[in-house]
Amino acid sequence: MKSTAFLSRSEWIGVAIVAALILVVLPLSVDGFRLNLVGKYLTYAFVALGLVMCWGYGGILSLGQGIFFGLGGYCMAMFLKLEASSVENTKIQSTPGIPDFMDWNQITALPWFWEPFRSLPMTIILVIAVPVFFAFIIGFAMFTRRVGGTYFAIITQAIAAILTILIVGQQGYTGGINGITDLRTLNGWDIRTDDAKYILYFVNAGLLLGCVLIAYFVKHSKLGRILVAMREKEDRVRFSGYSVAGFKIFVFCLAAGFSAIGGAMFALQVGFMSPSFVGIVPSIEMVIYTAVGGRLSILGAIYGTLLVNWAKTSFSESFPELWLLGLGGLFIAVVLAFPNGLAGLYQSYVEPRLGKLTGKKSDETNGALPQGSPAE
Amino acid sequence: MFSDYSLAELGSIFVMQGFAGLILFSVFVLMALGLAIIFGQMGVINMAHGEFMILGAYVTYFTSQFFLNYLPSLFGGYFFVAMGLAFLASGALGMFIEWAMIRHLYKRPLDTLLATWGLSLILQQLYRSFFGPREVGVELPEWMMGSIALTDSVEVQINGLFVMGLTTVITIVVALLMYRSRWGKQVRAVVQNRIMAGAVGINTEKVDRYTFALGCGIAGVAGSAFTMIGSTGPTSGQLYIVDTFLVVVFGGAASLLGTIASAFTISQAQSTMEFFLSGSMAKVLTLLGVVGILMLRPQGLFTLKVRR
Amino acid sequence: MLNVSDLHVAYGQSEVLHGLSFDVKPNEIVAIMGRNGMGKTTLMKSLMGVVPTKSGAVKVGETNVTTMKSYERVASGIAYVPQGRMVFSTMTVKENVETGLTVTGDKEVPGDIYELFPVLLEMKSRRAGNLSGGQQQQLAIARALASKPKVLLLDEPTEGIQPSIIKEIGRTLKKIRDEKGLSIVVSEQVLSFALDIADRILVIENGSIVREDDRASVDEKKVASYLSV
Amino acid sequence: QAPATSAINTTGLAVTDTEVTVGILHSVTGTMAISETGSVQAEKLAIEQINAAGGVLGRKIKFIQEDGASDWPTFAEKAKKLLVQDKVAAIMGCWTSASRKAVLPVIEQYNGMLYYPTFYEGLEQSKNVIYTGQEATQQILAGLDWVNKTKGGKSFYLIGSDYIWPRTSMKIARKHIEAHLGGSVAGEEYFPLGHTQFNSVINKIKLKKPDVIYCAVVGGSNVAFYKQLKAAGIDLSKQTLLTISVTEDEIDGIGGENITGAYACMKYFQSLDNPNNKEFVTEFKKMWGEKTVIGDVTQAAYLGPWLWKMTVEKAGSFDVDKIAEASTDIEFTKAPEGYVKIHKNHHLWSKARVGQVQPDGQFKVVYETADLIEPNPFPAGYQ
Amino acid sequence: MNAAPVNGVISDQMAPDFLLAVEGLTVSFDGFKAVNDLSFYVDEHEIRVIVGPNGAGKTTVLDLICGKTKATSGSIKFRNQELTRMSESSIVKAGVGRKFQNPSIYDDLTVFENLEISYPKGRSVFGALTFRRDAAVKERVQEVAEMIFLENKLFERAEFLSHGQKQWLEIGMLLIQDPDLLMLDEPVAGMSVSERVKTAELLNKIIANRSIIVIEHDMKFVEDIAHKVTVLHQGKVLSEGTMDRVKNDPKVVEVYLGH
Ligand SMILES: Nc1ncnc2c1ncn2[C@@H]1O[C@H](COP(=O)(O)OP(=O)(O)OP(=O)(O)O)[C@@H](O)[C@H]1O
Ligand SMILES: Nc1ncnc2c1ncn2[C@@H]1O[C@H](COP(=O)(O)OP(=O)(O)OP(=O)(O)O)[C@@H](O)[C@H]1O
Ligand SMILES: NC(N)=O
Ligand SMILES: [Mg+2]
Ligand SMILES: [Mg+2]
Repeated sequence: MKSTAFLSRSEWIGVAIVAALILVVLPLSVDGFRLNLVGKYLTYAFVALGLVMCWGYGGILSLGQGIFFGLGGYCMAMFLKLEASSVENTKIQSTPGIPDFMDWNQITALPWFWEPFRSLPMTIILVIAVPVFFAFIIGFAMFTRRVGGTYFAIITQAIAAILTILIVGQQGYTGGINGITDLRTLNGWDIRTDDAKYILYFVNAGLLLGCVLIAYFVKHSKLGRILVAMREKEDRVRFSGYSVAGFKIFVFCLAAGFSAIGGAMFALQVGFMSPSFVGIVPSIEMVIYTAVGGRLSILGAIYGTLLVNWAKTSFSESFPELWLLGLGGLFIAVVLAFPNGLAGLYQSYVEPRLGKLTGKKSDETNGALPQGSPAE
Repeated sequence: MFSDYSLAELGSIFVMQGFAGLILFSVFVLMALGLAIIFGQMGVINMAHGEFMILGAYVTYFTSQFFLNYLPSLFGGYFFVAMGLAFLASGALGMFIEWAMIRHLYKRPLDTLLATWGLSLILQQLYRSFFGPREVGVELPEWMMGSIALTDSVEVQINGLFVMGLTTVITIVVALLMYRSRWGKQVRAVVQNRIMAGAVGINTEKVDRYTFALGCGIAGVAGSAFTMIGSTGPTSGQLYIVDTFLVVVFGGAASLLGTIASAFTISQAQSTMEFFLSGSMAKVLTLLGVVGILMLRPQGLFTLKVRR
Repeated sequence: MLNVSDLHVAYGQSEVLHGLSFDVKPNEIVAIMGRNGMGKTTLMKSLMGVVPTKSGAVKVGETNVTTMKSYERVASGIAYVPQGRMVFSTMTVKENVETGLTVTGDKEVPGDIYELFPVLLEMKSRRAGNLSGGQQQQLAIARALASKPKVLLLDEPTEGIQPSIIKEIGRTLKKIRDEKGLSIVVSEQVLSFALDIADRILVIENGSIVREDDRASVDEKKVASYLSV
Repeated sequence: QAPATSAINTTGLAVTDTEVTVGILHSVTGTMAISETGSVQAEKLAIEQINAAGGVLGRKIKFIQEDGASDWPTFAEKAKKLLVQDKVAAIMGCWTSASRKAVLPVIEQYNGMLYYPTFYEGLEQSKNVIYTGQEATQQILAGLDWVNKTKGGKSFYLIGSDYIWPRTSMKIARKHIEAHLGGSVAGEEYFPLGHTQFNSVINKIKLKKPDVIYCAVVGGSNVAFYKQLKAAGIDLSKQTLLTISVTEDEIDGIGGENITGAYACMKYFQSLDNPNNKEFVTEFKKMWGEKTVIGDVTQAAYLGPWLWKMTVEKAGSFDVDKIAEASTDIEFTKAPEGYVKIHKNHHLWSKARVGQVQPDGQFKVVYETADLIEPNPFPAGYQ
Repeated sequence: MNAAPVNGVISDQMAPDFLLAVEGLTVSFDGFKAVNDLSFYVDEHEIRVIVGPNGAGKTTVLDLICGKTKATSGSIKFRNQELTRMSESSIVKAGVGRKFQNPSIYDDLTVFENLEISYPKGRSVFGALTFRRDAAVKERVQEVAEMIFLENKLFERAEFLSHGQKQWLEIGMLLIQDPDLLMLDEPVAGMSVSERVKTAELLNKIIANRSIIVIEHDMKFVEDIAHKVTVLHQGKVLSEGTMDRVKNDPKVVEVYLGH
């Protein structure tokens, strides 16, 4: 039986294992370069986590999560870029003190919307606020009009395309297709050093675990059950007196917020941001991380992201010309053979045995919910 | 923006842009028809649609090579052969994919998106491995490459006319198939309720397989036609996928007429705006317009209203 | 006409039908009675090939249909009116009926079908999903009849139908039985309707047939007691 | 008798007594694979030739190839991997400016050496990069002068893909046209990468009737652009078109018959008639097949390993600092393009040439500058 | 919950003691008038049964009242609140509950959770996040579960209930909201005889605090529960009154009951 307590015992164990993995095991067992890669992958896990909430639980498939990852990342990158573009660093430019790409594009003064990013506190607020606000606008417009299912998915895809074209097309203001590169310091602290990378890795992992806890909190609240209910029978929820649109907007914004944090951490750890995270391809890939992990499994999102990225990196290192075959095959295999992803595998193979061992039935099984198919 | 041009110029601008819009319209319809069947009718979100188109384009390329090398005298007509072969090749691949993959996913429509995304990666890589990473140049018969001058400043392009004609023919055939034939009825029944369709005597597996194959085959023909105006490379298919889905969705997924209306609206909007704005802005505004209208009419331009 | 022998059906691990055997002769209406969840729908679905048969055999006339797919069974002469109607909701009424023609190859729906259900003719170009519940039920029956079956399976056909039409359906079923020599299997919870139409009544309980009565000799009280516990 | 490893490798690069490892970092998947494949082929050829000739400081070159997958962040990740994990002595890689911009901070931070082969926009100079392609002025000015003088080009219609290189190039072109040629710009347009619908701009060109269409459309869009141009009845033997982005590689996809008559301003064409090139073309085809073509960037990529080898041998060390130092004035007399020399700003001195496309997809060279052009990535007056 | 018009200052002709007043209600689908200038009134504490031929417009009337379908013209006053202009969720909050023709419950949730979700607290996004399953909630769920004969199935997944139990669960989900007007569309369809009897008992029990509108074709069941019967035909009232009166109305026999 399930309680409304914040986390059940087995969930605590699960979170503890993940925490041990990313906070202890990985930092101890892989070298700095690989750890930095893991850190980068974990920033995608924020997006996957958001998708678990919004797609797995809420039944809202967004193919545009890159929008929010990107906006969060760009907000952070704008701050870092401004810091890197001090008058001193940019004295060879015709207008010193503005980012280099602006100078290349004959812009002679910092555009107004860059101004807030001179302040770190303001930037931290905007990293979350801008994407969430954007998600709110999209969500409000779509969900109150009852756009859902595949339609929503395709529309988010279109919005991702729009944003990409805008960023690429307005390169004087955004850095265009190159993105915002060569980020160096955060309030004077060099983020490119190996020490900084270690610290950022742990900050990132800590934030991710924080988001995991938030996700669990939401899942176990009544709101979590309403989400499941909504995915099943939207009309029934509506006729139980709930504003369905409101709940959808909330979970969409939540997912956007998570993604934005991921994006910001990405910019910090990798040292640049580019439109190639905003578009359709990365957005779909992130959905795939979620599917591989198990769309209903909060922790699965993390494992799925790590697995796919690990596969991608090692396939592409070993077979630079053929790795797409392996990756494509992996996606197909997951969808066809393990529709509930890693979490499904765990539930059908590992857990029963664990159950036998401990003689107790754990309650993570509600992750084994049959697929809601939220499409029309 | 208008002040740059004289009145006479504006006149020919509109004629020429209208014609350019019509070509774009045909292109959109051609791209979208296959998907209108696969996605609109069957509900399969086929992210590999572009790769099926490119298969058609490659087939066209190889046919042209074959004719150049072995039947140069018949080169002028090779394109028709190529289109037929493109249809068969993409259709056959579609049939195989339906059997291997899609049929297991009818109960999980959103999962088709993920699986076909994987498929598109695989196809791209296969094309790259077998046909090389570079784009191939498809040589066209000379008669297709010219244009007919109507007035001094207004010319119509023969391949544009050809695409328009082709689109018209294919659209009519598809419309007849879907709305006038017994087959179309069976397709729609199967899509609505696979189990019940079987229980009224429809061989659902066959219907599914051939419908999917038909959609893919049309994609192949579209790809074949696109060699006249676009590039043929392993990743060229990716360029079309968002536009194609938007056209189908904007039209109202289940409606063929909607697909056509939406292709018309989008193409005219885009080609007119492209003339006065930059290419990027025209695209952004068109997409924004589409998204905006979809908010107002969430089920697209043409919808079947059925009570829930 | 329909011959069922030792039919076992299971959903995954759990067996729901435990070896049913019965015959339905041409020109006969058999009512399957039983409370909720006793396996009536499961029986219908397995006869139709919608759920797989675990063991046992089903024959239509001389044809063994046990391993056939649904559509092949339709071709062998079974037609099915499911519980919950399952009309093709975005297709018009006319098109819905015409889907029944798949196996006969006819171009036109036999006129007598619309005679049986005049409301369908009236609404023939309306989307089936927009019909009222009862209208959809009539449509489902019409669709089944369009395939000119030898055996007609009806799963609780009176659910949601107005009393006068229930009576009408009863008359109709008897009429088509007589005119077309049909075998009809109808599942029911409502005794009065079953008594009205059936030549024979089978009572199913927990997946087994527990009682069989000819209409002439039916013990109403006994049957009723099975239906209300 | 190769020098001792400890003496020539003081910074822990992957150099052994018999081997030295370099990285090849290009896209072999994704949209850019079309263009970058040639570069990979050229680099592999150069490495093979160098090894056959005894290697570098007596060490055979071994390469590790990574796929940038047409994705800039992946380039950065792989560059870092090559430097940090594999400790490669140099990287031959990148094609688009975007990928270079992504890789540059990594190369500088970990003090690597990058040989970058593509004609690019300039505005950059790094101790850690050798630019073996042209910067903007080397490609643009000579071509414009030529078209102005021989074709009487006064009004220009500028078309490009929408990113930094075309925009910067067009900026320089416009300055040159307006300030030095006394000409005018009839229109300037940019299209998203991968754009395939050019009917509108073609209509505009027809109305404006410019003397010259000046083009910097990259990748697959070219195919659409030239086919549509031809279909619209614009005959390139009558309408002058000068491009800075179409090489033999792109023509492969466009089809020679669709672009016959167009002019391109490059530093290298496969058809260059000199002994170096004859040998290069023969060797290249021997290795990669009779049907392969060689474009400007492919040749520039071929220069990378050779220039590196000569620099290492001049410096007598694999250390990056020493190589960066020693690069200035390195000459390569066997370059297929003729002769090149590294400027102290790490770009190459090279000639500019104009070729006209023939129906078979090859260029006929119609003009070349008399002298090598000095590279100037920060051209005054063109900013 | 909401202010009933008790002060006697009634300006329109509607009598104040009606819980629900439907007047001149019309809805047309592409020209077809499914409900046509319909008027009827429901009292407090009344069980009203609506019968009528298939396609008479019964379900559509319920759709209109609960806001699922928007009226073309006419008014629906619930305690003097005009419902035609309110959103679905605010109609529910005003005290109107609706059960659908096919049981509409959350298969993936337990009976307890199904009822808890319908508990009328924590309906806003923030409220739902902070909602606690306290003693009052548990007590209320228990109470309702007993009413609907499911007290032993509280922790079973709803998917595994029998058809009749699902129907009851849905009724329970409405009851827990304590609505003033409960609307049930064919609640006993597919129920066994004994379940029908129990359902009738249930309805007669819960009527103390509310009014109920039931649509049903089972005359036996109608007889068991109806205070008053409205017969709809082609979107209009054909006949209205006690069961006895209606049953013997020749018009009703003609179009509905049959000979
Ligand atoms: N898809 C399924 N998976 C597992 N068990 C099922 C499934 N469908 C039905 N059952 C079980 O099989 C048994 C028989 O169900 P069935 O639907 O055949 O009953 P029925 O007699 O038709 O009842 P009703 O009168 O409610 O229609 C029930 O216990 C039911 O729970
Ligand atoms: N959206 C719609 N479009 C067109 N016609 C509709 C629509 N909704 C309902 N109708 C028609 O309105 C009429 C009334 O339908 P309704 O469902 O209200 O009937 P009902 O009285 O509930 O019948 P039943 O007892 O069979 O359930 C029917 O003729 C139906 O076809
Ligand atoms: N450097 C280029 N052409 O992107
Ligand atoms: Mg049943
Ligand atoms: Mg109804």
